[in-house]
Amino acid sequence: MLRRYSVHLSLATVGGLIVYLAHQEYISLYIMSVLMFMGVNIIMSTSLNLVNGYMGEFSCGHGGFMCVGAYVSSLLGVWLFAGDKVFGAPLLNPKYTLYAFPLLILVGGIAAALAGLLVAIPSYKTRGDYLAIITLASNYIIISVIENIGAIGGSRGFMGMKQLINAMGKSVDLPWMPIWVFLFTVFCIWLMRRYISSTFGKGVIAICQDEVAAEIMSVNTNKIKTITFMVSSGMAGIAGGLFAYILGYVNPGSFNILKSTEVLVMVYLGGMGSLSGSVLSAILFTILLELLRPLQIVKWIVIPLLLIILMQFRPEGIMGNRELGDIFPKLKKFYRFK
Amino acid sequence: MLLSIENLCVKYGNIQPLHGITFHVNEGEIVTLIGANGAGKTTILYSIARLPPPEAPRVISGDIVFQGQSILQTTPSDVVKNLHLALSPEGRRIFGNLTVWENLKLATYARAKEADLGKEYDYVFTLFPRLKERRNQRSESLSGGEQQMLAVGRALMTGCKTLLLDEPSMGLAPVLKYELFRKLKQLNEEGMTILLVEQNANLALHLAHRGYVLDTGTIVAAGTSAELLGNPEVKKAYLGG
Amino acid sequence: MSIPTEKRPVLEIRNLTQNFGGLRAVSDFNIQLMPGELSGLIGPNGAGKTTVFNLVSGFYQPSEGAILIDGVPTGGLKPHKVTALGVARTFQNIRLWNEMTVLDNIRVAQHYRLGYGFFHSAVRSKRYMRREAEIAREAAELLDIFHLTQYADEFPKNLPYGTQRKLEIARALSIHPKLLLLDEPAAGLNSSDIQELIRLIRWIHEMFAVTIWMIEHQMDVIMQLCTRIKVIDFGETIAEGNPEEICNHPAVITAYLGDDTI
Amino acid sequence: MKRLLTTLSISCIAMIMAVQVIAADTIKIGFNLEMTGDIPKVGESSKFAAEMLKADINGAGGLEVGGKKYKLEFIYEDNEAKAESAVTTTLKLIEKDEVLAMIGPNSTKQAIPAGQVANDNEVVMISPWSTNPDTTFNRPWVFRAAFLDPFQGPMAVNFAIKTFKAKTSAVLYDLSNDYSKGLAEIFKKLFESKMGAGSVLAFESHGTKDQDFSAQLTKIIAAKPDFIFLPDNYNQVALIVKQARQLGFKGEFMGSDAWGSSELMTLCGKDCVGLHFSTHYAAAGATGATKEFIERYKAKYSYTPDDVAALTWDATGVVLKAIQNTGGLTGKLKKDRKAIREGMAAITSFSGITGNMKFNEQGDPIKCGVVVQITKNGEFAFNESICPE
Amino acid sequence: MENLVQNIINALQWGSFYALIALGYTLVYGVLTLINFAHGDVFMVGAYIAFFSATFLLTTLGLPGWIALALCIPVTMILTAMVGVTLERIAYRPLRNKGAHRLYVVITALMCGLILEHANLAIFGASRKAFPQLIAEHVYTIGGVTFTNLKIAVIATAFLAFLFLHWMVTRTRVGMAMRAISYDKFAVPLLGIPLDRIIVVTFILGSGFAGLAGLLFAMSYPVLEPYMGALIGWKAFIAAVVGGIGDIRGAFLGGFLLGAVEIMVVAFFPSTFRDLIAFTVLLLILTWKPTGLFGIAKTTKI
Repeated sequence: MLRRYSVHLSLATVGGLIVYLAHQEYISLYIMSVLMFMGVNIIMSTSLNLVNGYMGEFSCGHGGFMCVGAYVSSLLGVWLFAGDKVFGAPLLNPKYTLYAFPLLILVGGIAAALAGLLVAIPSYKTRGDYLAIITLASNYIIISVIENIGAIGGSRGFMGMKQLINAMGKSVDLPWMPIWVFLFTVFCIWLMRRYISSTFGKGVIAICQDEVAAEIMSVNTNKIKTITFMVSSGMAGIAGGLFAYILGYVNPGSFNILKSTEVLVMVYLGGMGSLSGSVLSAILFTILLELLRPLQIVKWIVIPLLLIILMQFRPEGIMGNRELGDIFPKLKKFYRFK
Repeated sequence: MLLSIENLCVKYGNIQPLHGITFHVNEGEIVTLIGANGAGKTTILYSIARLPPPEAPRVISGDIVFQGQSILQTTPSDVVKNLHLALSPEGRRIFGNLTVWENLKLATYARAKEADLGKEYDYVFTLFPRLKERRNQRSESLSGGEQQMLAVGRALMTGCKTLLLDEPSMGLAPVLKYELFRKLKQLNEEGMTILLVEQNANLALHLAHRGYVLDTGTIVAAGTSAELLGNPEVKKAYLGG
Repeated sequence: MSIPTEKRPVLEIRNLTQNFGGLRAVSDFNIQLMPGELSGLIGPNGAGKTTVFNLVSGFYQPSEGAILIDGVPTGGLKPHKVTALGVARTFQNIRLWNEMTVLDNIRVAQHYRLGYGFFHSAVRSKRYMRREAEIAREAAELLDIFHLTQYADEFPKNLPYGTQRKLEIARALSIHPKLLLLDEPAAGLNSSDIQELIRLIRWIHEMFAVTIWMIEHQMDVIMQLCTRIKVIDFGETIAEGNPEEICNHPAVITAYLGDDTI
Repeated sequence: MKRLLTTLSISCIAMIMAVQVIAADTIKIGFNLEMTGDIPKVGESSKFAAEMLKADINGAGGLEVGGKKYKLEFIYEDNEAKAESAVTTTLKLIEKDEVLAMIGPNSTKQAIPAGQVANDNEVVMISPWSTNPDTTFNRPWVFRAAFLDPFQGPMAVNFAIKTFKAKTSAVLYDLSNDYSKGLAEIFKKLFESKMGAGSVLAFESHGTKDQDFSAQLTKIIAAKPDFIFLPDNYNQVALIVKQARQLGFKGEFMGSDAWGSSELMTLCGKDCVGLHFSTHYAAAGATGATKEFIERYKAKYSYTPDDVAALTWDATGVVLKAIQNTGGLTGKLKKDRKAIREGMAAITSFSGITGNMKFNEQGDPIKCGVVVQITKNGEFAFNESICPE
Repeated sequence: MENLVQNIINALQWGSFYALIALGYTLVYGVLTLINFAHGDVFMVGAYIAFFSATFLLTTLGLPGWIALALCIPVTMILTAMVGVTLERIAYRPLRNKGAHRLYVVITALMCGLILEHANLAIFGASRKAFPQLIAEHVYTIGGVTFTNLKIAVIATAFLAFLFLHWMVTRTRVGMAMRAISYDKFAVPLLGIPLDRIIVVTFILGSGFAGLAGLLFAMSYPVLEPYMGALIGWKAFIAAVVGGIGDIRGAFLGGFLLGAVEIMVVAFFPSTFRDLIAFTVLLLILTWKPTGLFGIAKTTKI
């Protein structure tokens, strides 16, 4: 019994501990912010892994969906709960922010999932590098759309999300942002794991390995592709929403190709089709970026160099397509990984 | 002895598909290797053609001797260029995006420029007249039998004197299969040494002079074709019924 | 329709024609397969045999003509819908999902009757749990029948070729088809494997009471198994009949069989 | 093993103590700069100017605060021109490096989120270059050294109408650059209010890393404006002016402070001679401290300082003055930071190399701007000075 | 009307650069199915090599401009080709020989690009370089349409490069070998063709033309910075794919198409919508022809 819930328990402990330490200010805000961005990166890399690793497509415009999520959840949040130059007085009493916040983030996710259709529908006919271009173009298009809407700031960006965070803090005095990031990260991984381990979700892997066989063997490939693209971009949207509230400011320039390639690197560093690999590489990558900060410019020579060298030794990424449970079989006792 | 394989052991990563294979091919012979799928027949051919990994395995012991010299250090392109040994791989592997003519022309890449190639094209075209009809077609559009002929023709255009054939009859309708085997016999009569790997053991043994039977990386029987065809053990295990 | 069920053909193809660009791959093809039949389709390479199979399984949409599965026309249906009607097939060159366990290979083929979607898989609803348990049980049973249980957690790529063929047939049968299409099941098998395959197909035919239609180059297999054979060349039917008739049909001999002296 | 551990821990403690000992006598100021990413040049200029200032003061024995001399320690952090990176960098500077105040980030994209963090953590931040009102708006702890777009826009309009006798104009700006976009919009509004609707004949945009502007310019030239307003970074200005000349445009250009780099002339050459732009200071013909700064900078880094360098110099100067205004540091971080905030507010007038400034209640400087003309020698010669009404 | 002609000239010039860079993408992709994401940065390195050799020839040796240019072209092409080959040799080939998934090679290429950019930034500093004027520029105006000698030269060079590469790929045995590798790498050594040497030739050609593009680009847009290759590289990649990646004609046409779309959108719509409209058009083209204009769908044989 204890074993069955061991993972839940340990997650709760870790989460509780982080919140407690943050609340007591044992963890500095700096470490906290790095941890929060780490959470965002974990969501980004696992969600992209769903498309690039599990489904075997090559999507390289993930930043665009993050952008949609970030804008939708912050616009909605500010419109409903905060006074703003654009929207005027808040529609609802800010004290309800705490309850509405997860919904705001989820709405951002849903909006990004709908934007994911932009890529999903062409993917019925196109594959591989042609699809890569479609994702890339959609990234450009999304950014261009936002830059053209002057009302929400265009390239000046949009802000005011801080008021919501403050409102939450007023309701219950806890460091809310770390809590939400932690919860949503766990939620996204949990959702993905369930999806991928169901017979329904295994259709994704079947598409990756042989799309023709999958279709002939009764897998509705178009439906699965649509759902997978939507789940993946939806999670990117959730990550985007969190990102926007952590920063308190969004700007279309933050979600350009560079962001997308950063996520790509994390996915392939971790290993295609490995959930634990993606989580691990997002953690490592974030830490590495932070640790090497004193090197300034040289950092951006050292990091790619490290990655190139790593690829020479492990040309399948850190984990290949295995999970933690395959490497440490003892872990399987506590949790079923597949 | 033209080609002799001496106690060859090879590995793909941690898997060892061949456990000490020894056999030889004399000049002007047709020798066939038969055996179940996964017995290691293709692996032997890849080793002889010296393909680089990941396609081909790593030789861990034993030797491959061609015309009295070990060829373990030879690069695949030199195998073709200097030893005049060509492999027509399993599944034809012709270049579908090139025309028939370009496929043949490409095969002359390693040859000296001054060689009189016109005659050789003619030779291939008389051997396989259907290729001549379709010389300017994209080879993807050829039928399976024509593709197989192109694969053999392409191997011939490298100027080879020894031909390694991997499953040439695979996926061919009977009529084409017999036609192809008749052409192989004709080639052999004109002096070509052939090492043939075949699934269809009956047919292969009817064509070949000698044969070796492989099972999971070792040779389990050897002899002339007549001997093998008459061997009840071989018949039971590999020839069906 | 007024035809009684037991008399209704499992597969009926009427005036099927398929053009690729200017090329006519199949022309005016007709066939009726009655329940329980074991029929063969042969012809030289490039004759359009696999194209017919692709049309039946919905992979191509026919240029002209109609295909009916158990009386239901398949025009406009996507392959997975056609499969759900009860058509399963295997492929010339085995198409298993190589990096998914043998058990999962069978499980994924149950997509047509999963009965749940993304939402259920996420919340692990009661329905999800019930369906997954049923699928797992049935898959295990099927592997047991095919003596593949020992390989359940292996990847197909690591199995012997003959076993892969068997697994592919098992996967096709796991969708409880009315019609099983076998595309060159003996390709790549050696003579002794072929004998086993013939026994296997015969056994499946009886055990699962399925209608089988197969393409095969190995005349042994066709002659031993099929009660009716159709021969096509350049997309056109050149002969039809029982094995004996086919063997002696002059057009078939010129186009397909040839004489077997080397 | 045990001994090794003991040695290690002792040396660790010793190091921490040593750091604290040093810390007692130093003033730490953080620099949050764009050293990689889109605009590495901006970060580099800032860093160079700061280095020069530090060398000056430390060379003179340090900064005197309340009768005690402190050595300056500047900590440069790269924010990669990314918003999220600017936030972590700010937090790192505030918490890990325990800086007393922070200079930068320069670009608005980074300055707005970083300003939020600095304000929440009650640390004085001054952005040398950011011109977006949101950077300092309602943030008592955030200041800036540059003037705002709403001030610079009218400068360009008035100057052009007066000097060029212009009745029509065209604008080409960078859509993804909020500075450029903001200025362009202010200009358009103002010019049309003065010269009538439709007097801005073309209002065209381009992307940040674009190199070809021929289509926009063709459109602009076809509209035949009296001059083109170009609120763009100098590297793009060079390309735009050259291409406009190649397309046969012979009219005037009017620029903004982002033109103000010595590199403009190396990149643009003779095509830019005679053009005007509004900026913080005129390098050519500068006198006093400004002249000295320019000459020393030039000697040290072998190019004329651009506006970012000058503004960083002033921004840092303002912070140092605020520190002096505290009248003595306590060594207690929170208290000192608060004192510095008060010291900033106490600045009534600061005479920097970019002119005299004082801060309004939003933390924005009230200072004069100049319009300069580019001379044949590639110097930026003073043409007119305009002060806020 | 004049405006239209003027914009066509603008589009041709701008498209020429996309085309020249896309040619390099497509060559490497055609042979190895490797998206060489470092290609844009190789182009940047080409521009810098051109800058240093031009400055050296002009100022240190004091040669006249046209001689310097004549020398600059081969020097730039050769040195840039060497950069490309070095990347292939030390980063891509070991991975290929290990049989790594091709996307890992793509990521390695991305990393190589980052290294090139930032090494440049670290070594030469953030200052932008002004490319010296090698030949005097003449502005011609005919019937309200303005163009320069340089523009004509750029367009002509792009066409010549295309013709050369097209000839090379379709007519020579090396070209045939390149196409053969793209179809089936496995069978190539069996015909006595040294695989690695053909791949090196491909990289020489691709990077050499990127170097040429870099030189011409530096002459036309004489402001050099370390990140100059990134955006144009991505866009050229898009152009190559829209044309049908792996096909020389596709890359060439795709390059001009992208150039034309970008210029024409600005010319006839508000320029703020440029990216929006341009990329939507490309998206529609790919939806209409899922494998690009010249791409041939790899027939899935069942």
